[in-house]
Amino acid sequence: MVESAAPAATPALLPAWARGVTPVVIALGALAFAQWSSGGSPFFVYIASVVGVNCILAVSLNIVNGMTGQFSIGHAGFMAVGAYTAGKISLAFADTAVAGVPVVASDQLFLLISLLAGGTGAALFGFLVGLPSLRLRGDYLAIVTLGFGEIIRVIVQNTPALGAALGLSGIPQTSTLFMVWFWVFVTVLVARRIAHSSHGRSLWAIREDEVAAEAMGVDTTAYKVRSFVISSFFAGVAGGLFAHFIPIINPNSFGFVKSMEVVVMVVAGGLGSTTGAIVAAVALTLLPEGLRTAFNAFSSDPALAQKADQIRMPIYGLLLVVLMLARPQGLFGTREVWDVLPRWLPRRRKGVA
Amino acid sequence: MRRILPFGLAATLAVLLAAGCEKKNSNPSQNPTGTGITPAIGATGQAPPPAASDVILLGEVGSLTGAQATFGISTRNGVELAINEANAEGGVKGKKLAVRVYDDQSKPEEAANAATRLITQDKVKIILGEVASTNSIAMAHKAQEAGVPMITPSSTNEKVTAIGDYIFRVCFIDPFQGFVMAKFAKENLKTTRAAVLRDTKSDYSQGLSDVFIHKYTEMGGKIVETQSFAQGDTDFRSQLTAIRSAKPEAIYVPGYYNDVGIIARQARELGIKAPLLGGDGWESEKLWELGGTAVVGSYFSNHYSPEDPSPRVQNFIAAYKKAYGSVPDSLAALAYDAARVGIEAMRKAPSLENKDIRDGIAQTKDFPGVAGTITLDDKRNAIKPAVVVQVGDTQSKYVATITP
Amino acid sequence: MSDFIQHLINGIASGTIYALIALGYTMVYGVLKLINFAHGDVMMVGVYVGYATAFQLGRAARTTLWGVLAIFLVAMAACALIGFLIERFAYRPLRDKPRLTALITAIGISFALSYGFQLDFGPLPGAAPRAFPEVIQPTEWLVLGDREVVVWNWQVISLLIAAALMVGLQYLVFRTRFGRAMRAVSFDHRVAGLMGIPTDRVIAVTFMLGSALAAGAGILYAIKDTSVQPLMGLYVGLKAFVAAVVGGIGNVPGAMVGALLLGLIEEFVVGYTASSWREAVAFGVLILVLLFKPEGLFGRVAAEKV
Amino acid sequence: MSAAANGEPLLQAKDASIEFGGLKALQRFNLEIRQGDLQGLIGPNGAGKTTAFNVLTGVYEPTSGDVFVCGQRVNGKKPHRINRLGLARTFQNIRLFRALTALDNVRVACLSESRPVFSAERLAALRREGGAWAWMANGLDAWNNYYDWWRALLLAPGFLREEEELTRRAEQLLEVMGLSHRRDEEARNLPYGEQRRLEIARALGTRPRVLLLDEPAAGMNTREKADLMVLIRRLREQFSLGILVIEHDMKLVMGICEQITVLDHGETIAVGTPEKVRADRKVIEAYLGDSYLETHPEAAQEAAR
Repeated sequence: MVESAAPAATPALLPAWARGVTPVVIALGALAFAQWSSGGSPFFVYIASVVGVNCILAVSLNIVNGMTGQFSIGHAGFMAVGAYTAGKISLAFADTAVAGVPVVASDQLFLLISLLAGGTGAALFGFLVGLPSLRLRGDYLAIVTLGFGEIIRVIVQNTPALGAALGLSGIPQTSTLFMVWFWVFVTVLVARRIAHSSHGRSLWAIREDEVAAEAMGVDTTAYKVRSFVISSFFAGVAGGLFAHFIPIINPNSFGFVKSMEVVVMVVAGGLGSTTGAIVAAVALTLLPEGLRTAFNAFSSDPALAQKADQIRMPIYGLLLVVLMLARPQGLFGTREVWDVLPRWLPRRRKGVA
Repeated sequence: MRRILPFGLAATLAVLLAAGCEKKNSNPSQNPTGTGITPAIGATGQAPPPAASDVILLGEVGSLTGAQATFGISTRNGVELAINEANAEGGVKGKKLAVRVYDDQSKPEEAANAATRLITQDKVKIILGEVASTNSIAMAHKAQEAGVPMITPSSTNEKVTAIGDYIFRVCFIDPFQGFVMAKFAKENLKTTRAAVLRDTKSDYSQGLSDVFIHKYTEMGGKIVETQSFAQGDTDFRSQLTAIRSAKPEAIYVPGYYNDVGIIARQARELGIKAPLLGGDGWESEKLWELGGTAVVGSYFSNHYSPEDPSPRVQNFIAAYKKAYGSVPDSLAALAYDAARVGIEAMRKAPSLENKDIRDGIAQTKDFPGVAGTITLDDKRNAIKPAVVVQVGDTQSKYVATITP
Repeated sequence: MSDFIQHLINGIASGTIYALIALGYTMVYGVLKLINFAHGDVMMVGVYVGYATAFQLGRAARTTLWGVLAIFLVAMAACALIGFLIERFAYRPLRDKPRLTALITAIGISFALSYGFQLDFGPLPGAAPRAFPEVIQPTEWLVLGDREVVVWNWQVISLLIAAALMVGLQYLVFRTRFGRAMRAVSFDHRVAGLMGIPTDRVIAVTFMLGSALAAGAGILYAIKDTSVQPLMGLYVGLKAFVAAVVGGIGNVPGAMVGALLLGLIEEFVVGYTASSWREAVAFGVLILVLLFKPEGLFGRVAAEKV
Repeated sequence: MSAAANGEPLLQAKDASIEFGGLKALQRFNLEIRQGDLQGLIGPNGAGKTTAFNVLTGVYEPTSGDVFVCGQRVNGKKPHRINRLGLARTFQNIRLFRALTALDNVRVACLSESRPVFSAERLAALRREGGAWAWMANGLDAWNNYYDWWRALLLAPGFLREEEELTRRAEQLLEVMGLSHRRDEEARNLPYGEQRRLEIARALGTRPRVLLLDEPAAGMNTREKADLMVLIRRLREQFSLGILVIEHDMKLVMGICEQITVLDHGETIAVGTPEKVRADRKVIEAYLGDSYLETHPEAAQEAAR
């Protein structure tokens, strides 16, 4: 599913007009099958949704942190904007349905609309946050994004219309495995296609050397802002999806800790590697679940499992340090999974794009 | 180092993926309709849990980490105590009881996750928890969807039980608690000017403040100043300076003990002599540690007072002390009550079907809980009086009981 | 009016403590051009060390002058050691790598410390806040009117300590051999190394100094707010960072002025307008400063070499 | 030497000066480069040569004086805009995109100039109107860009065609610079001399009319230098460029440049043909110090002549 996102994986025998849409068609089929076969296991659907949302977050953050080489640590703020925007819209249309189509289809249509609205809202904020990157570099930008994320959280916390500290509940839980992973697919597709286009090469160039990129005619400020906008759009969509399968959204869910989780995923996967981000997102989301299952299976003492839960955050911190010291490029560096496969498998060209 | 690390990560990943597959397989697709709405699954028709079937599993979700971990731990202790006692009495319908506890790290998404896990993986009969209303709401949606009864011991927000007919609580609700303190301030303390200092980060604090402001004004008092802080702040001097200049006769601070202790110290330091008033969030031994002598003389509303001489309360306190070495706070008492209400319902119910257990809980009437007699109304809320206690030198003293 | 004066005093009191922490940020940034994100958390560790020391000393000993000194010195020494270890094992190997690498490491350390200290097994303290023992017996230093304006002894003491430390630092940086070495390293650590300056030692000592300062500041902070908790470092550290940026990072007097300014702004925003927005004040100030005067009030624009 | 027949000056500096906090890094710098020119910019270390480059390419804005590229005043314009006007450069300390392949390095520079919705000519015409029209032009260009991103995301046939064309052009440039065999090699893995050549290839990718080379021969051996001289001349013919070279190697500069500007302490101390500059007293003083002239009377005599 993920591999099919790469344009090169699409056979060249397709007519030119079909190359753009073929992966989408394949993905839709695969997703429909996944949806059908997972119908009876809510826990699987739930976990798969969480994994999916984290994948979207990691892949989208990778566009800014990995490809463009800026360092944003306020991604959860955009997620919050998306979650609340989409949530409010869905609440407003909770009792509305499109005439003439099954309720399920109508629900999904409204979900799609609110997700797009959430993404757009987040993209707008992304534009606002991207603007300071006109003047700031590296570490300053990082702190400013952190600040923006916190400010967004404080705004939500002080707005009764958004549920203030209690959070927004009652959002119709219309999210499906299909919808979540459809957006994962779209995010990956967009990330990969950007990476392979002239726009993506401009982003890579900014990451490598901003001054040289500017001298080679790359409008670095515009590209930085654009990468922020795209990245925050998908963060907003992820937030929107989140709001449609978590019964209550609360400002504390979108704090600094959430941002850091996503940063850890991107850094661990390799700054610049889309598939690396996915691998890390999947692994780090399933890790605590796997541990819980393991502890439940081997011991009846709940205290041990709790300790494992507690220790997760400090471990993330240490993981960052150890990664930076031992393997600063992360799991895959700027490469993709298929670049590091064993030698006997067909390989793609070296390099980032 | 360089070679081992990716391999290690890859190995972990492989294990995790295997775990993921296993999860999927253990839940064979039973609903091949492929509808967009996650279908509700009743316990009927589900395969029995793989664990020993002579054990009835209860689930509990609590916040065992983070700043308010004492709430979660007290709750867990209370539930454990109730289950141990029930097992000593021979269990339910010849089966032993056990509890599975998950930490939600005070995050609603983790609470929802834990509830889903309890329902689908552990197949618990009753879910107990949470303390924080936000997290209870997240869990309640999952429980209601799946048709598993849930009892929250101490979530006081109105919205929690409004979610559906499977959601119950054994405590009073925020509006009542706000009303209790407003009435106490106006009638018992005879004040006419009050200030409010609320926590913007906590819905609990917001809810209590709103009701207090409304009721106090309604009773003819005047709110002279409203200030806010955020959980985890440690400097409240600017807010307190502003409050000081309004010259209130009482200050309502419906926060959690860890903030209140510091607030009290700084208020006294700035020369504010008016008593502080609060809610059940004050209840913790840490209040004295953090507040020192500054908290002494303040009042807060609570669910029960350990000074209650009735034997069932004293027996509970003795048992709790023996097991955990401390006087149970009201969260432990409420958790104990919640678990016992659930166990009692299971005993009375004709079968251990979710529906029967639910009906059993709904019929709870005049149940002798340690934190007051419990009768559940048609909104599945407990109707109980509240007590107001005064903070003493080492423990709190009972002052008044205020009935709805 | 008396309120205004009280707010002013409160603001200066928190400002001086931000200033002490900001000095550490500024020094480290000066020599390494690294935002030591973990600075606040090193401070938090120092406070816990002070807390443990105070308990070891017992109630009687800790309020004596020697007791107080011991608490400060032990905490400062412990933090200097932690600072040294962090520099030696986390930052030094990354010195010639991209700056982002070091920043990620710093964030990682910050995270590991602030969340590691929330664990409640072993010697770790757990997440709940704890009361910091009263090592300086709080007494009113000045009372105006009917307790309308109160100034406490510890407020005066921290102001004095902060001022003394700032003067000391200015002296150290501009009047001593070590200071000259520091400035040389700050200018270009590779060239400084070629000129025979023991770069590694200078950077390590700077780190240790900054961390020790943070410990001292942290204890004053704990005395002020009477409590200790694992997350204190994160937020206080961020505020101090904002103060350092406002003053122009790398500039010692700038950090002081920036910190006082931030303390006052925060105090007045909370006291007179919207107290519920307190958490956003520091970040708002930071963003405004970075947008309109990114070099800070006293900083210099560094032209990038092309 | 530069003939008026070569047409309008493509790059022109008129009394351009820049100060950094009181330090006069460049004073009243004048320069004119036309198509087919090959000029040199020399001076001792710290004379302000690279600063001059930075002022010309827009990295720094001159504190006074003007810079014109292809007739347009570019003071305060961003480097990428100036680059688009036809001015490309290389860097003294190689600044390649290190993790990108050689091909991608060049492809970054070969930005697609297509304007999918509103043509570049129409936008330029609107911009000339000024005022609100210029704003509208910016808006339309933003729309162009938006549309172009969608083409990239949907792999529109037109986009694919452009990509192919870009790749072809980049490959041609690599071939010209003799780097075809390094096409898929990461830039950081190339040997030093090839990195220098790749930088030139990258600069050529932006379709410049004037090329600024900052110490292209630094670190090269005699043979490589000789090759470079041939290459620079060939590039001038093949791409009809005007070229300005900063170089320390006197032999190289004197060998290929038709006109040389000498800087010292930010001041222009001599302008002229290689022969004239070589004999200039001030130049010799700047390079070798006064004492050299005193101890070597024959050089002084030559300078006086």
